[in-house]
Amino acid sequence: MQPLIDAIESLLSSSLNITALAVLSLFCLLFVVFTGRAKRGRRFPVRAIPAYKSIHQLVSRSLESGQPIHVGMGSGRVGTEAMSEALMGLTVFDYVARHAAAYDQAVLGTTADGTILSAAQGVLQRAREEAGFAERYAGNELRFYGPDPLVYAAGTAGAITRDQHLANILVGRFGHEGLWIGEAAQGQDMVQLGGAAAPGAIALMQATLDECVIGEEVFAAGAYLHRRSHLGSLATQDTMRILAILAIIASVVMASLGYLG
Amino acid sequence: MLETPANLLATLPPNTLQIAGTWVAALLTLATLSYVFGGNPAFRLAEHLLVGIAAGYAAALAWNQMLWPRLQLLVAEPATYWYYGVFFVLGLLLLCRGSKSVSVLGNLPLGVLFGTGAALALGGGLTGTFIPQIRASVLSVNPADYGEGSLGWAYVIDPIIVVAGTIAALTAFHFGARTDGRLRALWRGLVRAVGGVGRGLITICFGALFASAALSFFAILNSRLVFLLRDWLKLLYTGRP
Amino acid sequence: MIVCAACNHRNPSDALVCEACGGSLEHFVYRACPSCGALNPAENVFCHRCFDDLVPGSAETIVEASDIPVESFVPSEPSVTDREEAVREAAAPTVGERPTSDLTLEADAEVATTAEVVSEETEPGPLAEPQQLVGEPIERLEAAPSEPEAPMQPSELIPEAEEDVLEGLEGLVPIAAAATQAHAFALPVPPSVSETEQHDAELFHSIASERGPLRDAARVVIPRRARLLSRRGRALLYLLVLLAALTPVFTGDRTSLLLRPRDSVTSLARDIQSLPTGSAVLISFDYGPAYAGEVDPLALAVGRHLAASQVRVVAMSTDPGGVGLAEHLYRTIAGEMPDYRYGESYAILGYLPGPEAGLRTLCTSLGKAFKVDYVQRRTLSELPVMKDLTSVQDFDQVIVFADDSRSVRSWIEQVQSQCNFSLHALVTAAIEPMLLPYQQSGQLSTLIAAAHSAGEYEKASGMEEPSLHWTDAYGAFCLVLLVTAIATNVAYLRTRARQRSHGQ
Amino acid sequence: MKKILPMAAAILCGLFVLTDFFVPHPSIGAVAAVLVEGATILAAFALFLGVVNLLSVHGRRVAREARGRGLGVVLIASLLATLAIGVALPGSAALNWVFDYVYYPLQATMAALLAFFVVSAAYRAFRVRTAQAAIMLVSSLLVIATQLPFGQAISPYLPIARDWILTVPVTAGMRGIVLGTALGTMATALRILLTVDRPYV
Repeated sequence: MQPLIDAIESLLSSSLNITALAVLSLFCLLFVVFTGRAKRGRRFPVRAIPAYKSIHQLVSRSLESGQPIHVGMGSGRVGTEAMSEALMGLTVFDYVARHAAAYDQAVLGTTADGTILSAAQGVLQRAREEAGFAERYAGNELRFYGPDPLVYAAGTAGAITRDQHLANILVGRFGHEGLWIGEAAQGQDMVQLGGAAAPGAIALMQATLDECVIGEEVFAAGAYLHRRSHLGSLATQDTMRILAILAIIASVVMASLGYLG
Repeated sequence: MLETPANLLATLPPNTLQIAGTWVAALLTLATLSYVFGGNPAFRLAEHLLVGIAAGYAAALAWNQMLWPRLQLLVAEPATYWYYGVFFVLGLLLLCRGSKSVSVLGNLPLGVLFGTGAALALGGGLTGTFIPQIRASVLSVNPADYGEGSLGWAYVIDPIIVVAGTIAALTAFHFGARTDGRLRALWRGLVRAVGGVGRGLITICFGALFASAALSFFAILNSRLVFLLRDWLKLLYTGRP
Repeated sequence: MIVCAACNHRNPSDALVCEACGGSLEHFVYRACPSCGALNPAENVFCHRCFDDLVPGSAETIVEASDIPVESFVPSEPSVTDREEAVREAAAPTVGERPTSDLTLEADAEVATTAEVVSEETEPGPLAEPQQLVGEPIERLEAAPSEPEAPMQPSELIPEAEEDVLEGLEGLVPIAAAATQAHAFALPVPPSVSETEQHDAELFHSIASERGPLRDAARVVIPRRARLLSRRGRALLYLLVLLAALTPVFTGDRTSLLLRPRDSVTSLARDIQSLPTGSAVLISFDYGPAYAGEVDPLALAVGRHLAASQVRVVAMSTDPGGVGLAEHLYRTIAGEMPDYRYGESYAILGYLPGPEAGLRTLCTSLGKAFKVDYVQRRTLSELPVMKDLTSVQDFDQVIVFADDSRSVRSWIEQVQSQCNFSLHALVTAAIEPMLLPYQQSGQLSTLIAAAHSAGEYEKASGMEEPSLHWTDAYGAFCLVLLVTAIATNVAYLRTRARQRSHGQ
Repeated sequence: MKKILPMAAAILCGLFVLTDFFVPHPSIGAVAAVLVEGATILAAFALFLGVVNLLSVHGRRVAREARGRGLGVVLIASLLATLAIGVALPGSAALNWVFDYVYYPLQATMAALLAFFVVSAAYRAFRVRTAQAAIMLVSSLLVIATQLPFGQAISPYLPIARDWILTVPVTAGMRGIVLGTALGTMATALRILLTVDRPYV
């Protein structure tokens, strides 16, 4: 009992944690409500993001032409803070791989981290099994180059330029290597799409890629591609965004009037 | 087995290795830089060498720094460090991903990784970024707080730009696009207008980051040329070795 | 059966959302084979694995359809234009009641309508766009269900042959006799071909057998931009960059005389200068070999200054490659100053994995974070340099060299917020803008972009090295970027002018 | 069982680590620290999985393809040699030599290539086709011009102008991106913790 009381006491003693906990509870509540609604098929219209539209089209074209798509999942590591970005790369790969598997076609995924590699191996194997071609799951459709970002860039640029690929999709945690891959594959005349969350990376990637998703848009990959339930999180994010803006405005007004510190 | 060549190397005069190393490094630098003139066998060789060495070096480091010390602790004091044992078993399960038939066993460690990572991302995103950044954007826009008279008005422009800009840039990411009803259409128009301003600010931000990064890369290129000209060819004046 | 992409639950073929997880079934319309369970694209009629029919009844449809020409076939209404309806009409008289197929048809129609519900929007919709596009290959085909597609072809071909044209022709040609006899015919003489015809034929052959560029498929999605930069143009740009970098070799780096230390550089040099002999500084080398070219010169300048001021230095790294760099750097400094010894004047503790959690332990105990040092593998208490240094608070200054803004933020959030000390961040130019807010808030005592600061630091600390600072090169590089900006816009204006004149 | 066990592990680990953020209690902190350390141990194992993948992909290339066989051999040989030296002789002169004279120059030069790439990317990005491109061009050139090493000598206001651009409009834009990213990160993490997303089963 004592540890529990200690815990509650220490919880009450810090002001940041109370704020954080309140924000978290609100976030969770909104998330559960909106995700539930999304699952029940409630519609939530969202603005168009050209890059995701293109991914849809590219996948169809890839199935028609038989040319594989490369999905670069970057260097984020599962088990650390970078997991969220890494997971979005994995989601895009999931989308591409499932389509490729159902049409029994090739796909290429690359990553700079072993944890994403192991997760992606599971995704690809499941996709191949479900399509009925478990025996087609081969180790060389997923490749590890790394763990340094530039090593990843060099390895990946080499791999996608050696074989003909229809498109190069880079989604996940990227740094400057996004520019490296984009420019090295530039002469190859393949469609290049991508996105990252870090401002430093995206500033370079949007200069070199054909189309780009920026910052928060990266985390909407699932909702825009094939996971309806993710629409719930978009609604949650939108609501939280409005609340955050209102909070900023209210605090700025208070601060200007001299009520805050 | 490895000891003998290592001893052999140790008997050589120290300069031999250094000079040989400088030549190897210079040739590899030239091979990599040759990519400027398009892909060629020398670059491909450098690329493959780099991929191999990076993976080998990282794996060796992971073994030396992460796994071996903890394995020793586990063997020495299993009662205290039993949890290392749990993670070693989980790690071995993760290695099962490499084989098609036992791949399922890798799900458990991945579950642990995803759970831990999600909590770190959630907690870090909330307490490390979301709340502190909102707090940082709370600036007074009262000119009286910045100085007397027109001076205050001049200084208050910056916080106004920061606060309004933050709000605009945040609005630029709004996903919802519901347009049914007049009120909603109005709201949508507002979001789009403010978001447009935000997009402009984001682009300014990208421009600045692009320029800074370009400077960074150029500094790296310079350092390689310094290496080639000074350390290898000894063309430039060298103050110190 | 439709399989949920999110949870793999197998739903009935009329489901719109997954029964198990509620995920949408709109985008992944694949059917599971009833006999082997393999997933198939929605338009498949037969399983691509076991060749069983996917939609119950479709096999019979096809068998019966193939029978159509044999029985006298009643052509369907000629007025029917709609493909789906034609299919239904064609199938109805021959196959009869087929509740299952109708069911799928309706279900599919419903899928299509829900897709439209989401997409009805003034602006090119949300998931709307995807649906229209992905819908092309998968869902549209589904809306005109694949199942009755097979009977369709005969029904389209046959109506014209209302009677069997081959009827009564059996035995007309004595095949057996013809086969056993030698051919009495000579090959027909090819008609004489005019040159034009020959040319046309060759042209046709070349067009027909030409292999189209493969990537055109992708370029339909994103229209091929006129290639902005030709191979030669690119080579020219690269050559300019190379020349810019080599400028100081030709010019003798004259502008370095203009180099004046910025305020931040001066203040750091002053801070270090004012440290009393024997005080201690913790340096974290949080950068890898990739960015070492930029950070190393500054790190070397600071390291020399610290060594000259007889300050104890303890080095560590949160980047796996950083330890090697620190060691290399300190080997250089120790080589220059014979009195500067490992263990007495400086020590390298090693690599600290897991930035967030690892850094937090520094506040409590250095010995917990680093069991032994990196070079001599001794416990920290055995090293003379570590005297009275147990946690990060015991250091007079902390300097972080970094190539990743995250690692500096971890230092601020995990370490500096817990235990107070002055933190100097010396980072790559690329990440400097991201850290400026922390300098403004006072969390960072100094923030310096490394790029060309090494020379400035040497000037500020009064330990100038007689070497090139490469400042001319930076100026030339700025010029190259300016030239690039002008060149691309001139090229753009010219192409536009050309297009306009073509248009007229 | 195949699914439930990993899910339970994810939720349980997540809860412990998350609680540590809000309830600063030593015992919870200890469990969370073990989990975070465990994640790095698992990442080390995952790295070996990556090495195995690299060896098998290139081993296959060596065995089956005529093209690039030599390069595959180079890759495998360099990997195994570095691994062997690194494991058998940690901190040795041989390992330092490989780091200083092979690994370091290769990686640094790969990064140096970015200086070329950034210019050819600029050729594309600086083309004023849209208002956005114009803004990008102006802000890039402003920052480049103001960060010249001898800028201070030209005018003492140049560094001040640079600081203003970077601390006012750029900070505003960046804060917007960072706040949005935080929202996205949190939503993504919640999807894992509430098992809406299960990439691991």
